[in-house]
Amino acid sequence: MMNISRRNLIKTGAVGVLAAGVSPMLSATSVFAQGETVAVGSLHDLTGGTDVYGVPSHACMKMAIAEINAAGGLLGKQIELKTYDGQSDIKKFPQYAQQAALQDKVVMLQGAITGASREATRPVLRRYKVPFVYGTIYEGGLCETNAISVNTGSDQQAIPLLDWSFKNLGKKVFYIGADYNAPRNIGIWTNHLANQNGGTVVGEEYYPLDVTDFSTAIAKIQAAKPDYVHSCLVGGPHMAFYRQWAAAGMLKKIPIVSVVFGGGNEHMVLTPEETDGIIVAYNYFEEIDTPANRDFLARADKTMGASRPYINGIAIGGYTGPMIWAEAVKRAGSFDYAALMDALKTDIEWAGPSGKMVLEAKTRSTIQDMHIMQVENRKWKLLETQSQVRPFDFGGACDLLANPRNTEILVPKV
Amino acid sequence: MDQVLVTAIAIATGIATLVLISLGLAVIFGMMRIINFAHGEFIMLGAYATVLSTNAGMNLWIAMLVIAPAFVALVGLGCERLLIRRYYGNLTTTMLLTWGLSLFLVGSVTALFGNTTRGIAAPLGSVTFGNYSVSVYQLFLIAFAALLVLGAALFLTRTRFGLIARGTMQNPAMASTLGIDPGRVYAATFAVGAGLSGLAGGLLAPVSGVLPNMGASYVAKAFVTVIAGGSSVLVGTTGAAFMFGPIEAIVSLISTPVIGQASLLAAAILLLRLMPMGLSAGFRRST
Amino acid sequence: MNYAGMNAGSLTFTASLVVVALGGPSVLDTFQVLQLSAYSSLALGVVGLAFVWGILGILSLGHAAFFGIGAYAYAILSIAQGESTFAVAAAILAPSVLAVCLGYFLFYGRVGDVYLSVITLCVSLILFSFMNSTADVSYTLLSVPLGGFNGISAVPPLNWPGFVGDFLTPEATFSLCFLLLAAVYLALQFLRGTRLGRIMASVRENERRCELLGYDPRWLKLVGFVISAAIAGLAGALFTANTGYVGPTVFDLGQSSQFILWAIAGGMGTLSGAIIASFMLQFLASFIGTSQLFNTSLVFGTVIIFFVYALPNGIVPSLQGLLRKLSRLARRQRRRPEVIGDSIKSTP
Amino acid sequence: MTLVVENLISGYGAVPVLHGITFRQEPGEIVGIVGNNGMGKTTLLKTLMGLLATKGGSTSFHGTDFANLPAHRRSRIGFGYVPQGASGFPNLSVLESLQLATVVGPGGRAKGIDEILELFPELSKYLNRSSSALSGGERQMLSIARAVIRSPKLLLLDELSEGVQPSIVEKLAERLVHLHATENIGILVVDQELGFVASVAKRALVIHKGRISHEISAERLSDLDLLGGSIRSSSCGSFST
Repeated sequence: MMNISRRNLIKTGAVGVLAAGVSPMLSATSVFAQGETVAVGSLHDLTGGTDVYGVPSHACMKMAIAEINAAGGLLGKQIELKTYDGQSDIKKFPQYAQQAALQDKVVMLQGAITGASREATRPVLRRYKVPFVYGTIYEGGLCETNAISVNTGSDQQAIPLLDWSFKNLGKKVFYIGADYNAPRNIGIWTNHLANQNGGTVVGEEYYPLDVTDFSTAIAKIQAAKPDYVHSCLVGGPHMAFYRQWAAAGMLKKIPIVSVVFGGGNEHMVLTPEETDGIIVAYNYFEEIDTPANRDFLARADKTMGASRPYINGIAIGGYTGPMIWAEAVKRAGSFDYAALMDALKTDIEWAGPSGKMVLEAKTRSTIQDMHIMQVENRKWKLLETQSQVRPFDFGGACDLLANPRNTEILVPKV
Repeated sequence: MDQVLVTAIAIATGIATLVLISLGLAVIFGMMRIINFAHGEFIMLGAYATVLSTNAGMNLWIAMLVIAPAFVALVGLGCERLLIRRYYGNLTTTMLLTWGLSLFLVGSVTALFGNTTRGIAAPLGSVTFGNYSVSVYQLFLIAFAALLVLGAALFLTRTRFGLIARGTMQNPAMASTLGIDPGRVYAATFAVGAGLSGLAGGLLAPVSGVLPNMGASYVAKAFVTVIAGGSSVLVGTTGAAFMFGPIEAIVSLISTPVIGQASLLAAAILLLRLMPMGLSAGFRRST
Repeated sequence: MNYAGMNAGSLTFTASLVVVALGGPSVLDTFQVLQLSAYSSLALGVVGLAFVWGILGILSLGHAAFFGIGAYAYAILSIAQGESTFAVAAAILAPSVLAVCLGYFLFYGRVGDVYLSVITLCVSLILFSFMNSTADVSYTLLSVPLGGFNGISAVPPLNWPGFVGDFLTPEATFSLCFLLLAAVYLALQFLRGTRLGRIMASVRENERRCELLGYDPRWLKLVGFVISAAIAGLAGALFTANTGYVGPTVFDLGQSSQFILWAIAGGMGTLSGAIIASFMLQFLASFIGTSQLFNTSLVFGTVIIFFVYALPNGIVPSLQGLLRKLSRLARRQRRRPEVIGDSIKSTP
Repeated sequence: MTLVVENLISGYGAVPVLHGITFRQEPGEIVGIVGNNGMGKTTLLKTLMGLLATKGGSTSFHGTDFANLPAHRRSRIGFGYVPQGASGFPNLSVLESLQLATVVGPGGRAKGIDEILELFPELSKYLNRSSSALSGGERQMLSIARAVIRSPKLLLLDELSEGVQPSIVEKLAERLVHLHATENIGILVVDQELGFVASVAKRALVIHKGRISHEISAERLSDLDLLGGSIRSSSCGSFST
């Protein structure tokens, strides 16, 4: 299968990776980057339960790489995209991350959308010094030099959305979420923002991800009589909530706001009768009416074909990730890991389809515009835009310039 | 008062859903002792058949009540003839086989239709009880599940095929000495079981997220219900549903849904400890 | 004494595992070493199941519960103590204790076959939903947050016993994993051949008769069940040490069915088959996931169905059958060289 | 309707039990099969009925080679089967059991439920009772009725007397003789109880280690039975356990 010289090369590279702390000159990436191409990894769930998030993100990432290559590549090199299908099986993530780092010598890896897959992948990439680009919306609090978050944390969505909702919809909120980390974090934000806005959380419920019967939930909400419902239900089974909610005639009575609705294309799967009026907050949606976005969509139509998936606030990270990383590589002037990390010590600005984005050096998270919008017949209608929303730094706790060794996920406290 | 009523409806919905998603599996397991790992995918196919034919202009009720079960029964028959038939009596091989089938079906549907399909809304609107409003379709599901159980009971006890099915299930070898071809009975039962799963999928299509992987969220619960129910298809499954549905709904209502789900599973464990051959065996012993 | 289990085949298999364990690191690259270490720890998990199912006839649909408890025990203790020896011991002990309680409940309650499977499945699903609901920071064990759905990451690898922070290299871990796999395989194969093992096999064949002969099948089943749980716990610890991560999905239906399907694919009643099948299917899933052929589930599902068609008895028994057929053919060829002509020379 | 069995080989899985059974049964004849436990009596009946696969040899009935027919086809050409221990359909009622026997028509004419109740009037009291609630003798009666309702041409009877009171056994024997006389049914009787075999059959074949070792007459069988002996005390003396 493998000839001796290549194996030796890889072994040298691997030893180099292990010794990278002592001698960065030998690191795997620098050995490989001398070739004609450099490899970049995409590790998304392309099959299984969470493929609805993985497939569009991967498609956007492919598009970004194709555009970089078409424009002459990066630092004169073509980029080769290595694809790994996580198969919605968390166990596969650390294994593929190892494969990407050690065997395929990627100089960057993007993906691992679900919190669990991210946590399984992150330490591996840290160990082998492969920059990890995280392209999805998530619970917030990622604070690690090696992790570049190009989408938004829940704070960046929840603060504008709930401030708006307490102002426009009423003071009583019922929070319903899937039972895992991100929705629980967003629950903390909901309580926090209710306090700040003089509102009350009249109920807080968490449902396991495979629940499909929401009749008790709906009864509980009806009993609590909130002014609006904040939903953080995630995934296919939970779409049942919106159906059962609308079937009970509640959609027209109590409004729903959400920071995750639409991320799994819920507004396409469900019918307008079941979704019209639901309010969300994202950094991107296809209906943004700017020349930059119209141009982006035209190119997307061309590269992905007519049957391309809807590009939502999660999938867009697949495109912005490689682009912002490419900006950083250009600044570094090299694919070398240490050079890139140095380059990231100052803010990096890039204008994308949704406007100006700034990758903040302190948090390695991204400042961007947030849009509050509403579903109307399977399309989004803009209600309000808040420009350049900063990532939350947890009262200064996340400062990677001062404390570059932090790897822990920070959790908001009420 | 209205709160009691709404709670009762929520509990009845829990029972009805359990009955609907378990019946097809129960028929196949009860008759042939096959643990059908592709059960969830049969439900998924039923939901897809409903959604796709409705989107193509078919009347929703026909799509749900006729097309979905008929289509999935055909698929089931095909699977039985091509795959399962050769491995009857071999629990392990059929498990492996139906697991492969399950992945194959998820993969094919994803490849054909992608992972986002435009769904259909629940018909019939809603009714209001005091402070609460409830979906009429939900009430329809409860009534339909009750009718389905009743119909199945009549079918099994009053028809020629029902008699053959019960006889073959109890003792296939003896049935064959009476001129009955167990192979054909198995094929027909497999098709009926698949058709019932398809019907469940069709009925759930307007109230759940119709996606290629949707089967996964039903399959564990259906397994637990069917096996805790024991060998008697109808009595066991319905009995188990009547026990587990309220437990989950009530515990979820007074504490959290996680504890509700855990208490369903704990109830199943306790039940099987007390009645080691399943619920229906316990019934039979006491009568 | 003639040990039925200890035939030439099983000794050869053990020897080849040892050869891989010792020779592997010098021919494989680091990635392959890491990948195979992870594969081998899952293979270890399936051996215990193949034993308790194939020999004793107990189908545990919740084998992942023991694997997962071992994995969590290792993760929590190795982080809390910064030392892995005690963590590994606890990872073996904790699932064994659960197995004793559960086994007593099941076997002494005379719970029937499939019903037993479902109870074990329920236990594992309860653990799954419980672990998923521990996202709140207040859920900590020995000051290690359980982490809910996101699980526990950055779990340290194995270290030399007693030397905190002196981690085993990936190569040493690899050798250790394969040696343990070989040792467990050999021990189970040995046990199978002993009097106790033969009585266990007869429990599977006919529990009633076994009881009439004066053996207590409940006790024998309990022993087998606890052994398999302990092995699964060790496997969980090694897997976590290899990948550095553990999350609630170790308890889900997918994980349990994976173990079961590997055991089936290997061939019921063969331990080596389960090991071989687990390696093959893990390679296959990983390969399909990077090759972008088509939809991964579609390809994997088709392969499994094909497997059942081509090798209905599982990998090892089918291969054995094939070998027998080939050797018979070769013998016939030798007897009639005039028919075969030159081709006989190419037969080894 | 002659049954011809030649060199029949059969068994469970890879373990052979019958090593080559050869015999012939004339139409309407009652033949007994006797032998010790484990000699293959039940295996022989199961193989003839098609519940166990024929591994070798030939079997024909009325000139039809049936070695490859499945059980339900054998039933349709006139085989009736009464299993050991009267195992049947414990959760069906007596009436349902009888109905089940006629849902698929036999080759010839099936009897009506009334007709069969005339032959077994005892059953009419229990028509709606679950068959698991019957006594051993009643269950045997149901088992025979279920086979007979299909008007078989050859009835295979497995250990009818096992666990049934002697007075009931006698009654069952009378019915069988009556059926044989009125309908000319051939019967192959396997039983441990030599007296019962002697009371219905004219001759008996002794099966030993999967082969027919010899034939004895009914009179000799009843002598053996009166002596309280088993066939082991047979003068042939070649038996061992």
